[in-house]
Amino acid sequence: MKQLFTNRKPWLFLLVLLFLAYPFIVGQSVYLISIFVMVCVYAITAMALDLLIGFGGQVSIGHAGFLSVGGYTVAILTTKLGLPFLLVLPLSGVITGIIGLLIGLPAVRLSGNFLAVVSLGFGLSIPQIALNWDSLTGGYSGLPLARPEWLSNDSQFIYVIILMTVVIIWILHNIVKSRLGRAFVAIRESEVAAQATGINVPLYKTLMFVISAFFTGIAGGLYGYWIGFVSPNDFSVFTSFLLLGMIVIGGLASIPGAIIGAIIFTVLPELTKSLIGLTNIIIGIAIVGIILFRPNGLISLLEMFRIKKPSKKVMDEQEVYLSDLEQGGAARDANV
Amino acid sequence: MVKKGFTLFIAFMMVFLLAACNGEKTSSNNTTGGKDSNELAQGVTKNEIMIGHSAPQTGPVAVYDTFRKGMDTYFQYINENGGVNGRKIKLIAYDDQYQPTKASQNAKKLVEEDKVFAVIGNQGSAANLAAKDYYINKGIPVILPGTGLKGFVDPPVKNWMGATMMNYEVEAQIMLNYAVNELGAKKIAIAYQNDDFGKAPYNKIKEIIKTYPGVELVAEVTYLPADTEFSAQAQKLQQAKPDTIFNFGVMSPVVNLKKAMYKIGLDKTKYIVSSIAGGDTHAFQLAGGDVWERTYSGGILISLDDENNEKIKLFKERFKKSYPNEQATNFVESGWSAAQVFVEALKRSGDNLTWDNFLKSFNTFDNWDGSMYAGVSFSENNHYGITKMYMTKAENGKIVQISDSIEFEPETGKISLPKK
Amino acid sequence: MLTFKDVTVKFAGVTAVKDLSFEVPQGNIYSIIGPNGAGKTTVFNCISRFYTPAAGTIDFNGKNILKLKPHQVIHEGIARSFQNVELFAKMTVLDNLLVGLHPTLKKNIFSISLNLPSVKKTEKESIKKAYEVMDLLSITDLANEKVRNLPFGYQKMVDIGRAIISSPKLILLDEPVAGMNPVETKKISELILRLKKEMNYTVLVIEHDMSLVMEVSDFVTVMNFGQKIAEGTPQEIQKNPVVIEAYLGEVEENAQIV
Amino acid sequence: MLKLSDVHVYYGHVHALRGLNMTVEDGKIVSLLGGNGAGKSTTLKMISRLIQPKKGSYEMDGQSMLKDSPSRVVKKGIIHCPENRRVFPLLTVEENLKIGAYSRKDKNVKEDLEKVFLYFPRLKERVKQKAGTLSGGEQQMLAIGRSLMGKPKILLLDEPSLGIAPILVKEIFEIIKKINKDGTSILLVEQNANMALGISDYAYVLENGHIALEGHSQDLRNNDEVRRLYLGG
Amino acid sequence: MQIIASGLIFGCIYALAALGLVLIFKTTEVANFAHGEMAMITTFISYVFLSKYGFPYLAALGLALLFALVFGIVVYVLVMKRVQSAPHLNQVVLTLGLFMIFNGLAGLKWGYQPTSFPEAFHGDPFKLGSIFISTNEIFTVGLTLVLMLLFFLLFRFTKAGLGMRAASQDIMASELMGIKVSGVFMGAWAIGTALGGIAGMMTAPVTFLSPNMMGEVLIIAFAGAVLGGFNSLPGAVIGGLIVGVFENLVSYYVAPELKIVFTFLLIVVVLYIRPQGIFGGAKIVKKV
Repeated sequence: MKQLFTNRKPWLFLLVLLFLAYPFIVGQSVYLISIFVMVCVYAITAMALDLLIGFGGQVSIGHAGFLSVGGYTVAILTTKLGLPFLLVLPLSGVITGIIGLLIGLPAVRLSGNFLAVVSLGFGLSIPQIALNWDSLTGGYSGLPLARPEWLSNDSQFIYVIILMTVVIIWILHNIVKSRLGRAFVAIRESEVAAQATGINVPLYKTLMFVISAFFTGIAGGLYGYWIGFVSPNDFSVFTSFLLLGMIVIGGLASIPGAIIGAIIFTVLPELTKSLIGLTNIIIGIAIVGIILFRPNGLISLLEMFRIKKPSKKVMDEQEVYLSDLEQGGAARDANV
Repeated sequence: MVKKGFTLFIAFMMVFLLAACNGEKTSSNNTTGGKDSNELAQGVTKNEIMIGHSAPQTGPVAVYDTFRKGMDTYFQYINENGGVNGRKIKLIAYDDQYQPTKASQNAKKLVEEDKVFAVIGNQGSAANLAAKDYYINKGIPVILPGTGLKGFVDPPVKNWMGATMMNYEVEAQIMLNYAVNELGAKKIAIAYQNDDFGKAPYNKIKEIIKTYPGVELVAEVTYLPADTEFSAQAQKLQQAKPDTIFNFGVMSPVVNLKKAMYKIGLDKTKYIVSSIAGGDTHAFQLAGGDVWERTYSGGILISLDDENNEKIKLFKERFKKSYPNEQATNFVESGWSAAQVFVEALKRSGDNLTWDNFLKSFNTFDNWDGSMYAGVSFSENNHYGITKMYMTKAENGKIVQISDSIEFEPETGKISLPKK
Repeated sequence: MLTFKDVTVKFAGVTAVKDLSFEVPQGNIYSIIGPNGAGKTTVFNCISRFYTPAAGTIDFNGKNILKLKPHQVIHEGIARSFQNVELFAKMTVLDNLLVGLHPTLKKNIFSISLNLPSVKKTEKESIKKAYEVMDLLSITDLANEKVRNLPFGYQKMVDIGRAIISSPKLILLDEPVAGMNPVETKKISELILRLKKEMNYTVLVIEHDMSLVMEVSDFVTVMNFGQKIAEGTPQEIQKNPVVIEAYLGEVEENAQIV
Repeated sequence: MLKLSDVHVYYGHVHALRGLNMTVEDGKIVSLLGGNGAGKSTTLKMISRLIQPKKGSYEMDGQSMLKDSPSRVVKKGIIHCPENRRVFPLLTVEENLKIGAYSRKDKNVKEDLEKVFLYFPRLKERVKQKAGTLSGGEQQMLAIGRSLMGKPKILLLDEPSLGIAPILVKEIFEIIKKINKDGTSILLVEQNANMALGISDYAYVLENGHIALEGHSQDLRNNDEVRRLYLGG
Repeated sequence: MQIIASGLIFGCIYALAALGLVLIFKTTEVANFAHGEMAMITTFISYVFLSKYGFPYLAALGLALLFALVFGIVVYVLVMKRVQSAPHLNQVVLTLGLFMIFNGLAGLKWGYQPTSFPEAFHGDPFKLGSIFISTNEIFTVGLTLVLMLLFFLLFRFTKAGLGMRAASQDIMASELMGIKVSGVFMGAWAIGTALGGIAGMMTAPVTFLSPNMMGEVLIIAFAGAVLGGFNSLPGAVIGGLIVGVFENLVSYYVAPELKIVFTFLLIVVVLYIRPQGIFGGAKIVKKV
């Protein structure tokens, strides 16, 4: 544990440094800043999703829905009620968290593909609801919103985003390293044993949804403020799929992994932009390639540098692979 | 294995460095941007003009990319013939997958990294809305974007010019007017796509139908662009017994509703569909048989069926050359026409190409019919651009023009009655 | 301490346990033996509240535990291990034990999010306690290994460790030595006896390995077809003809070496 | 006759089998003893070709088996009855047994089904029951019966006594003897060293991936070191 | 009545798409999100045979299905085989990656312009009682039911079916019993893809042929399949039909634009009451 900690600290520090230095490096380019902002938005969302899927084992393929909710919350509260920024941003998390609670309640009973479909339905429904609830959401034409005066400049606002991102990384890091995070992983690994060790499984599952939705909501809120406009088209099911891709590509159950995934999936399309019609193919190839050749995600590249002395009593990765192979399909789900 | 991983890691870092380097380049160049109005605008050199385009190339509505192909074909044609004022046109097109986020990202890249002179034909209402403020602040000319929402052009914004399609509301007005006055519609039903394509014209019709005495709205049904099953809507329409049915949406659902109505025998009622859905014969193919017959629609471009028209011939010939595997549809033609308008404006701006000159040149368009559009007009107070439309009817597998051009006057909001 | 009174459990019409009554006295090691499918694990699952009996009562220190939810059982001081080890496979040995401490820790989400000193402090204490337990089981050198990479026997150890770390009053051990060879079995026997003597735990064991049962038990209950067929001290049970017939089988030379 | 010589198996960095040499002669019961993690199951997995050795030779009746797939090995008559029974829980007893005969082309499956029921009359009573609902002992019987349906020349048994009541363990060991008498060689991996040495002809003791000791079962039983390390005596 | 009938007919299309999905899932435990795109590519191939080489409909269908079998095998061998034992999420994301590749490639090759695709049987709709129905629709319904029955029987009563069921429960034990698991899985992918191809060819006349033709259909089919329990072939068909009819009812009585919202609400309610789906069968209680 301690070893892990000392290993992780320097490069966490590096990351923060990079974060802070980025605006200076890119100077006045709004384009590069905007890529950076989207990286932050997706990184927060991917981390929140990873908390739910990677750590907690609860599949959600409708997470983009929470992003939309966060964005709309900010837009509605700002334009319709005229609330101040400092109140609206946390509220976007709170309201999305409440929605997460509502989704989490029925989800507690479901697992695997069943949960996937329910969350997919949520992801599909949010844009439809936004489209139809004209009076609140502005329907197809969306809602414009303005940043407060003191943040109207992009190069000022980016520091808010950096600050939020760093704080959220820190909080999520604290959560997953804590007893709470351990309880989430325990639920993922064995619900029966988790219950026997005194973990209130339904409560914790719901809690996971709430926490995940809360931070995703804040990411959505930041997005709304950044673009200055929210619409039903912003986050589709496709975004949810990409988010899934991010956490798997980066490395499941790893906060740095989620960040790496977010960076790749935000930067890659920008690099391939000029190749007409190829963006999706390239992203697809990247996904397939990474999963085939780095099944534990890109984060496993970093872990290679950490030399691991296997204890004599321990089988290594190969065995892991085999013991997975032994676990049959239906048996894996039916928990036989 | 370790080595391979390391190389990957290095590659990953390189990406970052690359991004960083790009950044520095930008920051140093930025100060020398085209602020001085006597100098050429950004993206313009002695022999090249760079212009940008952001639209879906992949994803659910990737079909909009055919618009780019139309533009591209025309620019190739112009470049092969010496360009405009000695400058070749270079089109930089980015994929936004119909997502506002990406559209706004693209806008920033086009303007700051690629330093384009103008953007043309950006598709999608939401995408355009997301990037609107940025373009307006930067002063980049936005030429004929692919959205028919009124808010973009009315009230006019200095650097926002027109749209590639008929304004949704104007189109609705013209069609309702035609239906009532020429086709004798009394009991009207509306089907509309539940997004900008459908709701804007629907709202307009609802608003103005009161001004037509004796005409009533008997049914409204909605659908989503990706819908395929329309029996419920067809049933509802049948029960309302309308004499005219409007349908505002894109081609696939509009055709599918027609098929569903045909199936249950709701075939004699007049069916009027938006111009983006009914503009070309492709609808016949999709609907199959004589399902599509007698469908009314509107057109703002010269009909592709007009085989003898020299412009159409040139277009078809060039397009076949540039994109041999693609079908020349209405949407491709629309891209070609937008490019025509753009090139014409360039020509009219003269050699000293600045944003001001360029934007001012648009005000000289008065019912210009040099492009495929029936008429293009701009003025200080009119940024609609496309103000002329004619009605069409599907007959014997062809789209036939059945009225003269009907004109809309943005200043007064009036529409002229078609001359028979 | 733990009292079963006329407990009956049914699954889809099949009676798994019928009118079972027994009492585990404080500070004893109590064994339940019986053929496969006799309903032994069902008894455990009733105590863990995974199953609810159709009839009867289960009291623990005078409190009706049938009113509890599965996750509340441990708060009463009842911990258990599992027959086919139910560990958190992808977690390290240390983390598995720390999860075992879950019920004793405060879980204020805000102080956790901010990693306040109080959280840090209790976390340090937990880790210290986990190392104590690992020392007890002599698996300290495996602390940072993922349990799924361990051989079955070590997994069993971790499973037992996770049950005892929260200092329960009663420990349920379900086949603690299955898959262990006689030497390893002996080690576990010694451990169980130490738990009783040094820490005064009460232990309820299900086991097929008679060497362990004979060595550690104070009292044995034998079950067959969901019913109690015999009870008594290990020596009595070993000689009971009903038990020999149903469970032990004819005494052969092999068994004598045990 | 099955012969392994100088077999090395690696799991990643871990050297699991380090130059294993062993032979299973026709008609014999051979047992393989060793502590947790000594490499017993690995040996069986290697023989049934679930694992590829890095080095070494593996022959059956003089033919190398190193290139064969698991299903080929089954066809050649080596059948591995895995640890923890591994019956198909959602299939019925009958279906489980039929799976055992999956690789056979002949039509005598029905007869062999009856033969298996002769060994395990209990299975016949539960022929339509889902395997997942059987008790542990019955599942073990089913697992062995399933393996027998493939008409093995050599049967590899991994811990048949795991988690099973003493009386059933005795029954199962009796049946193993019977199976052997009826002409099947058996390679037995067992924690219960007493039982294993009791029924086998020859035995190997594995330590850290190599054979530390071998000999006739009777001799090993009297070996002091074996008694101390594995019999707990 | 017409609403329900039309819903049933369209439900059959969902059911067809769901059948292949469930077949693959039932055997290999992979929820194949690329299923729709593979179906789309198969349909495009049949279209090439139809329009470019002028084959008759049935011949084109046969050739396309042949292609689908090979296509399924190639996808399995090149990609899916290597993640057979990986976590489910990896598999799911992998198929999402394939989805993007196939969709993009089809777009590059054939363009995104929707094209019409012929129906298996032509002919104007006729009236059956108060319901309008066409020959082709009857064909679709019949085909769905026949295929469902066929594969149901295959799973239940043949040796190959037994092997498939065994392999899905315990890969290692199956290998040890002499089942070539990779062969069985390959077969499931081949047949599943071919089933998808059939679904594609039944869908194309309705949604029109384009790289995006299966997107919406597949999502609803997936939902329908899950509603049916996701590992039951009759469940897939029933689930598809329920969703089809329910969608239409919502369209008619509530609001068409909210049908997706309501459909998923229905699924949430059903799954809340029966977490294993309608035909999911009781979960085996874990023995601890």
